[in-house]
Amino acid sequence: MTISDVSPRPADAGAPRPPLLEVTGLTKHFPITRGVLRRQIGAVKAVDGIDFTVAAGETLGLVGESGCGKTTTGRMLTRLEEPTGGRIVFDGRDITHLSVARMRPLRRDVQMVFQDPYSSLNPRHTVGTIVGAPYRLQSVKTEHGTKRAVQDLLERVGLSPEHYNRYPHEFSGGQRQRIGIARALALRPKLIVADEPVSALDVSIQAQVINLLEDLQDEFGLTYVVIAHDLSVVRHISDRVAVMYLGHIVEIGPRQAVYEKPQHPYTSALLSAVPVPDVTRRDNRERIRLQGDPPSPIDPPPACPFHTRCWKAQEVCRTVTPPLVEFAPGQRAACHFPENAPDGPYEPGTDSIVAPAS
Amino acid sequence: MGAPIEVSSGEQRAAPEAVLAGAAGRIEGRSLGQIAWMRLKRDKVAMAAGIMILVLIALALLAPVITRALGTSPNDFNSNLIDPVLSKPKGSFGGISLEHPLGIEPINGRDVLARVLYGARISLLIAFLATLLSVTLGVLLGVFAGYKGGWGDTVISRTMDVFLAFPLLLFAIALAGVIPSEAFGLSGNGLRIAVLVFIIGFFSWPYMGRIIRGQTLSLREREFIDAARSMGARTPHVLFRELLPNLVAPILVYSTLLIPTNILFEAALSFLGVGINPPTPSWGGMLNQAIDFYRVDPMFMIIPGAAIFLTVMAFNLLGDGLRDALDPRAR
Amino acid sequence: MAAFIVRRLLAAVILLVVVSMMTFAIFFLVPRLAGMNSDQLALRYVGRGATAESIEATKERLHLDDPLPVQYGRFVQGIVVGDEFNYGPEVVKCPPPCFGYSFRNSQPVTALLIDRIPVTASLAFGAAILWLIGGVSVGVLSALRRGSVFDRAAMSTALAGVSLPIYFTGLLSLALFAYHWKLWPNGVNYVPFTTNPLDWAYNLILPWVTLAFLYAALYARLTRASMLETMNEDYIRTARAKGLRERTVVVRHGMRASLTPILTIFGLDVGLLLGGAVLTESTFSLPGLGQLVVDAVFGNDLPIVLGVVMVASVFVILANLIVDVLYATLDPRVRL
Amino acid sequence: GNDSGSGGGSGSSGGGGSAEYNAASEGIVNKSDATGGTLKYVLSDAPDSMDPGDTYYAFNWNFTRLYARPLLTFKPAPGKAGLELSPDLAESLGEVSADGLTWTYKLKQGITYDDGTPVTSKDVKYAIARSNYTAELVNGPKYFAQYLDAGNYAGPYKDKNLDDFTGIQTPDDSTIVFKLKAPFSEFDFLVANPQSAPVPQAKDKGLQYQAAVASTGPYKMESHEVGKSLVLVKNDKWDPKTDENRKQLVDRIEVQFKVDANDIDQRLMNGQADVDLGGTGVQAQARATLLQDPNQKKNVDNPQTGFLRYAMLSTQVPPFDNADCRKAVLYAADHEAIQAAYGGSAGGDIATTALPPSVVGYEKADEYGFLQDKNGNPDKAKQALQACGKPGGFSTKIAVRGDRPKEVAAAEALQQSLSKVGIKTSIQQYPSGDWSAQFAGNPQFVHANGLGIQIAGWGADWPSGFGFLSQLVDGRAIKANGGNYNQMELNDPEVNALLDKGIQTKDETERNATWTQVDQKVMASGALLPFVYEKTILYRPENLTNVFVNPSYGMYDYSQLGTTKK
Amino acid sequence: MNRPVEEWASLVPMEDDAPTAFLDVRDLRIHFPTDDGLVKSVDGLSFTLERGRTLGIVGESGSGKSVTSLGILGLHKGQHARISGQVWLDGEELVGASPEHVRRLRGKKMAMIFQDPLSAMHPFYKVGDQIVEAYRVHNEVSKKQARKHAIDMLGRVGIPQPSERVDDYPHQFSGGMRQRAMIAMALSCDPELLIADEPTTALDVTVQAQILDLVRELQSEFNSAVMVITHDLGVVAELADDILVMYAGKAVEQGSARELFTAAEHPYTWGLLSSMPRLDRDRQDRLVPIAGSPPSLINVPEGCAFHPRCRFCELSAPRSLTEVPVMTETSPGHRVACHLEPAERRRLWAEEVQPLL
Ligand SMILES: Nc1ncnc2c1ncn2[C@@H]1O[C@H](COP(=O)(O)OP(=O)(O)OP(=O)(O)O)[C@@H](O)[C@H]1O
Ligand SMILES: Nc1ncnc2c1ncn2[C@@H]1O[C@H](COP(=O)(O)OP(=O)(O)OP(=O)(O)O)[C@@H](O)[C@H]1O
Ligand SMILES: [Mg+2]
Ligand SMILES: [Mg+2]
Repeated sequence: MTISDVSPRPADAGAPRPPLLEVTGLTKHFPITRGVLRRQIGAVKAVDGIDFTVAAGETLGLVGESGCGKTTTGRMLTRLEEPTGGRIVFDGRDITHLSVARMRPLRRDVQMVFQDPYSSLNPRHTVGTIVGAPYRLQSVKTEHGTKRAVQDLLERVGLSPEHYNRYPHEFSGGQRQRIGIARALALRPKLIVADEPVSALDVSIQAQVINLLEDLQDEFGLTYVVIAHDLSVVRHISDRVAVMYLGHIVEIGPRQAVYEKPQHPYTSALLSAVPVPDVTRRDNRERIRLQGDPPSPIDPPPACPFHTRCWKAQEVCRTVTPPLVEFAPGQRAACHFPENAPDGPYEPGTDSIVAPAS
Repeated sequence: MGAPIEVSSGEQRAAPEAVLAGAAGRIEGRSLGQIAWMRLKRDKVAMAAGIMILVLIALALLAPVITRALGTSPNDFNSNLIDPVLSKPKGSFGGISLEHPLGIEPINGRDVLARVLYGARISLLIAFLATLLSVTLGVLLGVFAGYKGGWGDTVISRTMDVFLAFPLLLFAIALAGVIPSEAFGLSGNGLRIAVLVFIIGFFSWPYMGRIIRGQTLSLREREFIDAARSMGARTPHVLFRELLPNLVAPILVYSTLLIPTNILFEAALSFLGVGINPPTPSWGGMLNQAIDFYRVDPMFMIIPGAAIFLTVMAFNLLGDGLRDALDPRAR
Repeated sequence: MAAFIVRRLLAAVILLVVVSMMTFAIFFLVPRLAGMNSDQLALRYVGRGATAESIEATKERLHLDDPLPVQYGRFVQGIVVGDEFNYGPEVVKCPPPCFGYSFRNSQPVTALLIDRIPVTASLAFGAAILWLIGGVSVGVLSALRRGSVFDRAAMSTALAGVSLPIYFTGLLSLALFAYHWKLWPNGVNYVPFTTNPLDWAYNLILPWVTLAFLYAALYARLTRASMLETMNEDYIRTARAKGLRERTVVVRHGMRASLTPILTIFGLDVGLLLGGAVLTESTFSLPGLGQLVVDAVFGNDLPIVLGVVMVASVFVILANLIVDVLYATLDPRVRL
Repeated sequence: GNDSGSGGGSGSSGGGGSAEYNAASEGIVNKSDATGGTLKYVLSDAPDSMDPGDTYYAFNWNFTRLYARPLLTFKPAPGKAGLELSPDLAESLGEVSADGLTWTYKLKQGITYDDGTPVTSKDVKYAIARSNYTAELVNGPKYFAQYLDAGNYAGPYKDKNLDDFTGIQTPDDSTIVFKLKAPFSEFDFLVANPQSAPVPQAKDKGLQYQAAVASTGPYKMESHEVGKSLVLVKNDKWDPKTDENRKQLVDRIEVQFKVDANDIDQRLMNGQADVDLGGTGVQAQARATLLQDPNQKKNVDNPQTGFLRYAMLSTQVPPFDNADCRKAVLYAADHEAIQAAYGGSAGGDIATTALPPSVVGYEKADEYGFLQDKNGNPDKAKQALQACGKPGGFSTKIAVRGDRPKEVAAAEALQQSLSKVGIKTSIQQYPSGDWSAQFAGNPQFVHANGLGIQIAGWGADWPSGFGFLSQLVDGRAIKANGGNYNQMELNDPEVNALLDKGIQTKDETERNATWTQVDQKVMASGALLPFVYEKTILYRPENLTNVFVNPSYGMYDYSQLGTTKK
Repeated sequence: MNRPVEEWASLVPMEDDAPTAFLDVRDLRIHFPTDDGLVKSVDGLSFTLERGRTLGIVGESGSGKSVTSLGILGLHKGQHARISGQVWLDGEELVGASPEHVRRLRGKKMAMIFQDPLSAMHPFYKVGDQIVEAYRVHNEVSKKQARKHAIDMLGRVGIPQPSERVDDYPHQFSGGMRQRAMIAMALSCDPELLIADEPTTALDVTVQAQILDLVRELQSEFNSAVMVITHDLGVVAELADDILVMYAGKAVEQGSARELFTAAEHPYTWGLLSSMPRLDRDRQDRLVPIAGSPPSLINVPEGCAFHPRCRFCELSAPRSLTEVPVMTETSPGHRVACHLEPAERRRLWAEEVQPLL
C-alpha cells in the first residue's frame, strides 16, 4: 500500500499559475586574479546560465553535488550575491540589479533559511532580538508589539514563548533551526530560499524541521526554493526538482517524473548512488557508478558539462551543448541521449533502481 | 494510514538543553558573558589578579588620602635624611624607616612610597586612556577593513603594516620632544598626558586593528551576517549590532593585554626622558632617575621596577584568565 | 612565486616611500607646525657661536629654506642616484644609496649606518638564537606536560619575563653580574667580531641573555599555545593511529605544524630588532643603530634619523618578505 | 725588602706632590719626566669636532694643544698661574697699537708641521679665516669675525684669494697683524684659542680636516675614525726647544669616544683607562664609592670647573618685570637643597655672585645672604613679595632642560622652596637641543609661554669677566629670533656701558675692577639667581704623572700628562 | 516467543574466560572530567566482532561512537580520559596493556579511517610520504620500497596515475581522493581490524558510493574485521552484517542488519527508521520524527536515557524513569535495552511503526 499525497498540493492542481519567480540565464562568475598586477586570468563559473521558474505556493528542490553552484544560486535569488548575468524577476519585478536601498523593501517578500544553525544565529543576541530583527530592520509595526509577535512566532515553530530571552547557545541544533525559520517567517514572506536547511541536523531531528517547513507552507501559502544535496529529503519536500551539475541545470521537472523517470544520465547516476536502508535489496541492486569527481568550475568541459563522466557520451556531447528540452510534461533535461525519453535511445535496466509506482 | 502522530506535544516534553554548551544544570537565560564570568570566578589566579588591579586602582585614586594619613607627600624634601656628600639616603636599604616604609629618594629625600602611589595614577591613567584610544581606533578601522574588504581593506592593512614597521619608540621620542607647552587648550602636565596618550594610543592601534580585522573576516563568513543583510540591514546595523557584540570578547581580552604593554610603553618613554613633567612622579621616570644610583642605592630602582612588574603581571594574568574564560573553545 | 616577490617588492617600495614621508613629516613638518622658522631650525646646528651670517649660511647649506617637497625630493634623489656634499673647500660625491650627511658632525650617514649595523645585528642575532632555542623548547615541553609542575613554573617565569621592562632587567643584571660579582668589571663594551670573537661574545653575553629572556618568555607562551592547539588537530590523532612513536608524533607532526607560524613571528621580530633595539642598546650602551638613532633624535640629527628609519623599515619589509616566502615553502597550502 | 709591593712603579714618580685628596687641584701630583707608555682617554660623548678650528668644548681646547699650537696658550700650571697666558707659536704676547686697533704677533722660528713644512703666518691667517668666515665650520666661537675689521670678506671657501681677507695681514712669514674694528683689550685671550693654530691651505679639507690635522704639537694623528676613536703618536718634527708649554712623555695616546659614562668610571678605577677626556667628573655611582673609601679618596680631585649654575628670572615676564618679585625668589631659594641637586658639597659651592671664582674680576660678595640662610630666608622673601605687591605669592613656570637630570632636580628643589612662600611654579621640560634656539633662548617663546624662571649654566670662553659675562648680560646682543644666553633679557644701559668700558681699558687692574662692578650690578638686578660654582670629582689613576688641574679649563692639563705604566 | 529475560552481563564471558571473538569489548566506559561535570561519553558498552564481518555502529551526534573507536585504538591516553572495562583484540587485552604495546598494534593490527580526510591528513606532508610513514613504522623496508608500496596502495584504492599523485599534498586532492588516500594509508599494513569513522559523511553521494564499494571490496579481499561508524542508516544497510545502535553512550539495540531493519525492537531505533525519508519507498506525506533533542552527556536523564523522547514511555512508566534498562537478548543475536515487554515491543513495531516506513 502507498501513502499518496493526502492534502492536495497546488502543484498537483494542474493549471499553470503565474510564476512568482522567474530566472533566466542567471550567471555568476567569480574572478580569479593572478600576477604582479592582479590581472583577472579566469573565473570560477559557479553558476553558468540557468533558467527556471517557481510558481507561487510550490516548492522547488535544487540538488546537485558539492560545488555545483546551489548556494551561489540561492544567494543570488536573495541578492546576497550580485549576479554576473541573466535576469531574476520576482513577482513581476526585475530585481537582478536593484540597488541595496531599492532592494530593501522587497526583502520582506524574500527570506532565507540558512544551512548552519550554529552560525546563522548571532550568539550575542537573544532569541527575541533575533526573531524580532526583521520587524526592526523593516520598521514594521505589529499589532500587539514586537514581543507578542515574536512569541507567537516562537510558538508557531514549536518553541515556547519563554524562550524569548534566551541565547542561541542554550538550544540544540534542531531548535536553533526553528529559530532561524521563525525569523524567516516574521515578515510573512512570499518566497523562502532554504539552503540546506537540514543537512547540519541529526537524523532524528531532520524530520522535525522538514515537517515544520511543510506545515508552515500550508499555513502561510509559502513558496520555497529548497537547496539540498540529500536526494531523499528533496524528494520528500519538493513539488518540482532541479538537478544541477557544474553550474548548469541538467534536469528539471515534477518530482515524480524526475525521480521515477529521470531523463538525464546524471540524475540516474545520482539516484542510483543513494544508499538505501534496506538490507534485503543490498545485493540485487543495479548500480550506476560514476567515475571520478566533477570537473573544476574554473575550467569546465566544453559542450555538455557531464560528458567527462557520462557512460553514454559520444562525440556530439563534446561539441554541441545540449539544450534544455522538454521530454515529458514539465520535465526538461539537457541531454543528447536522454534516459527515458520515448524517442531517445533507451538503455534498459537503469530505471529499475526506482521503486515502481505502486 | 493512521493519523500522523502529533508532533508538537511530544517535542515540548524534552527540556531544551545545550549539549555541553554551558554548565550543567539549570540554564536560565544566561548570556555568554555570564558564562564567562562564572568561569572567570573559578579561575583563582585571574581573580587574584583582578583584585590586585582593583586594589591598585583604589590605591592610585586614594593616593592623596593615604599619603596624608602616613604624613608624607610625594614632593616634600627630606634633605636631612640625605648624606650631603654622597647624595644618597642615609642608612641602609634606601633609607627605609617607619616614616618612609619604602625608603626615600636620593638627592632630595622624597618619600618613595608616596611617589610610587602617585606614580600609579599617572601610569594607569595614561595606560588606560591610551588603550582606550588604540582600542577605539583599532576596532573602528579593523572592523571596517575586515567587513568592507576591497580597497578600504588594502589601504588600512597596508597602513597597519607601515605602523608596525615603524620604530615606534623613535617617533614617540621625537613627537614628545616637540610638544609645545600649550596647545588645544591644554597646558603643562595635562597636555603632556594628552600627548603621551595620543602617541601611545595612536601607535598601538594596529595591534588591535589586526586582531579585530581577522576576527571580522571570519565573522563576516558567518551566516548571521548574511541573515541580517538578507533582511535589509544597513551596513551600520551589521557593523554595530551584529559584528560588534561578537567582538566584545577579543576586544576585552586584548584591551586587558594592551594595558600592560602601554604601561611599559609609557614607562619606556619616561625612562628615556620624554615623559611627564617633574615633579609629578611616574614609574618610568623614577627608574630613569634610578639609573644614576642603581649601584649605590638599588632599592630606589627596585621599587618602581617592582611596581611596574606587579601591575603589568596582574594585567597579563587577568588578560590570560579572560581569554580562557571567553574562549568559545575552552571547556 | 616570482610574481609574488615582484609584487611584494613593488609594495615594499611604496611602503618605504610612505614610511620615509611620514618620518619626514614628523621631523620636518611638526617643528614647523609647532612654530619654528628656518632660522630657529638652523640655530640648532650652528653651535654656541652663532652669528646671523652663520645661521644664514647654515640654512643654505642644509637647505632648510627649501619647501618640504623639494627637500624630500633631494632625499629620495640621494638614495637613488646619490648626492654631493659641500665639505668647505671641495665638494664630494656621495654615491647611492646616499642618506645624506649628519647635520651635527657632517659624517656621511651611510657610513655611520654601515658602522652600526654589525653591533645591532650581533645583538639581535645572538639573542634571537638564544630565545628561539630557549623559548621554543620550554614552550613545547610545557605544552606536552600541560598542567605539570614544570609547566606551571615555566609559564609563571614566562609571565614574569614578559612583565619586566627590559631596562629594569638589564640594569639589574648589570648591577648584579657585571659589578657586584665582577663578571664584567668594566661593564659591557662592544668589540667587533673581527677584532676578537671571544671578546665579542664575552661582552655580548649579558645583553643577549637579557634580551633573550624577554623574548624567550614571549615565545614560550606563544609556542605553548600553538603547540596545544596543534596537538588537538585531527592529523595528530591520525599520526597516533598509524602507530607512530610519540616522539615522532610530537616532533614530525606536532612541532612541524605548530612552529611554522612561530617561525614567521620570529622573522618579523628579528627584522624589527635589526632596526635598532633601542632600550637594550641604551641600557647596555651598545653603539648600535638604536643608540645612534636615539642620540640623533635627541640631537635633531634628521639625516641620521631618516637613515636609520629607512634601514629599519627595509629590515622589517625584508623580514616580512622572507617570512612569507618561507611560509609558502613550509606550508604547501600557501600559494604565492 | 724585596718582598713588599709589586714592582717599582712608585719609584719613577720623582718629585712632585703625592696622592692625596684634591692634591692636583692646587699642586702637581706625581711629577716625573719618565717617558714611554700609552695614555688612554675615554669620552662619554662624541666631540663636536677634533678640528682645532671647529670646536667649542673646553676639553678640546685643552686636548687639541697636543697636536695644534695656537699663538698663545695658558700656562701649564696649577692654581692662579694657570690662568695666565704664555707664548706658544708666537714669541711673546701681542703688541697692541696705541689706538688699540692693531695687535701684532711674531712667530717663533723653526716650527714645522709633522711633514716638515715650515709654519708661516699665512697659515695662521688662513686658519682664522676658515674657522670664522665659513658656513661649514660652525661649531667654534666667532669672536674674530665679530671684532676683526674685515669688511664683507666671504671666507676662504668662497674666495680663494686670501689677500681679500683684510682683517689680518701677514707682512712676512713670521709676522701676523690683526686689525680690529674697536679696541679690545683682552685680544690675547682670543688668540689663545686653538683657532689660531696654523692650517696649511693646501691640506684643508673643510669638515673633513679633523680626520687628518696637520700637527704642530708633540703628537700627530696616526688614525682618526670620526666619532669613534683617535690615536696620536709622537711627532718627531716637534722641537721641545720651541715649546716650553708641552711635554712629550708618552709614546702613544688613544682616545675612545662614546663610552658609557658609568663604564668610564669603572675603567678609570680598574686601570683600563687613564683620563676621562670630558673632564666632567665621575657619576653619582662612582662618587659614592670613591668618597666613602679612604684608599680611593686620595686619588680624587674636587676642582672647580669655572662653570656657574644658575636660574635666570626673565625680566620681561610678569611678575618678574618687577625687581622685588625677582628678589623674592632669590631670598626664598633653598641653596642647600639646590646644591644637593648638583651633587652636594662635592658638586659645587653655593654661589653668591655672577662671576665664578676662577675668573679674573671675581670678588667675594653675598648680597642676599645665601651663605647665612642656606635654606632660604622666607621672611625677606615675604617682604620682597609685599614690596612687589604680591603678598600672597604668585605663580610662574620654571623651564628646564629635560635631559639634564641635575637641572631637573634643581628645578624641583627650587620649586619646593618657592612653594613655602606662596610662589607656585610648574616645571616645563624642553630638549636641550632646541633650548636656546627655540625655547628658553627665544624671547617670543619665553613671553608667550610665561617662562619666568629658566635654569641653565655658563662657563667662560676665557677666564675673565668679559669672557664670562659678555654673552650673558649684554642686553644689546639679545636676538629676537632666539639663540640667546641672556635669557633673563637683562638690558641695563649701565651694565652695557661698563662692558664697553672694560674691554677698552688697557690697564688690567682697572679692567678687572670693572668686571666686579658688572657682577654687582647684575646681582643687584635680582634677575640672576646663582646656584653653585660647579665642582667636579675627578678620578686620578695612580699611574698618571704630572697631574694637576689647569683652572683655565677646569680639568687636568692634558699637555703635561705622562704615565708610569709601560 | 517470551523467553526469560536474561541479563546481558551474564552473557558476557568473565575475565578469565578466554575471549573467543576477534574483537571483544566488555563494559567499556570512557568518561571525561570537565569543568562542567563528568562527561560519560561511553558508559558500559559491550560488543563483539569477528574477522571477516562488518559491524555498523549508528547513533546520533554525540552518542559516543567516535569516542568508542578511539578508545579501542587507545588514543585517549593522556587526555585525562577515565577508561575502564576491557578491550580484547585477538586474545590480547588492550585497556590495561602498556601504551607502547598498543602503539605497536596501531596501524598494523588495527587501523582507522577518519571522517574528515582533509583535517585528518597532515597538511605539510605529501600524501605519499604519509603513507610511507605509516608503512615504515611497522615494516623494516627501505624508503624506496615503501614508496613503491604507497603507489601500489594508491592504485589499489582507485587513484588515477598513482605514481604521480603520490607526490601531491592533501589539499591538492579532491574530497573523494583524500578519503581514498586515507583508506590506502589505513590499509597499508594489512590491518586485521579496520575502523571507519563516518568514512563518507563529508562526501557527495556519487563519491560515497565509490568509497562504499571500495571498502566492501577491500574487506572481502583482506578478510578483516570492519567497524563502520555512521549516522546514516543507508550506509549501514549497504555495508554492515551486524548493527549496534548507540544512544547517550550506551548500546540500546544490537543485532544482525536484517533483523534490525525488519524487526527492530527499540523505540529509538524505530525513531531513526521512521524519521528519514526513503527513496526506496513511496513518498510519505509526513515524516515521523523523534521528538526533543539529544541529551546532554553530563546530565543523562535518569532511568532509561531515552525516556524523555520516547513515545511509549508511559507504557513502561514508572520503571523507565528510574531504572536503567539492561541489554537483554530477545532473539538469538538480537539484544535490546528497553523496559517494554518484548511482546509489547513486537506489537508496537508491527502495528504502529512498520506501516509508516
Ligand atoms: N566568493 C567566492 N569566490 C570564488 N569562488 C566561489 C565563491 N563562492 C563560491 N565559489 C565557488 O563557486 C562554486 C559553487 O559554489 P557553491 O557554494 O554555490 O556550491 P554548492 O553547490 O552550494 O556546494 P556545497 O554543496 O558544497 O555547498 C564552487 O566551486 C565554489 O568554490
Ligand atoms: N576529550 C573529550 N573531553 C570531553 N568530552 C569529550 C571528549 N571527547 C569527546 N567528548 C564528548 O563525548 C561525547 C561523545 O562524542 P563522540 O565524538 O563519540 O560522538 P559521536 O557519536 O562520534 O558523534 P558525531 O556523530 O557527531 O561524530 C560528546 O558529547 C563529546 O562532546
Ligand atoms: Mg552550498
Ligand atoms: Mg564522531
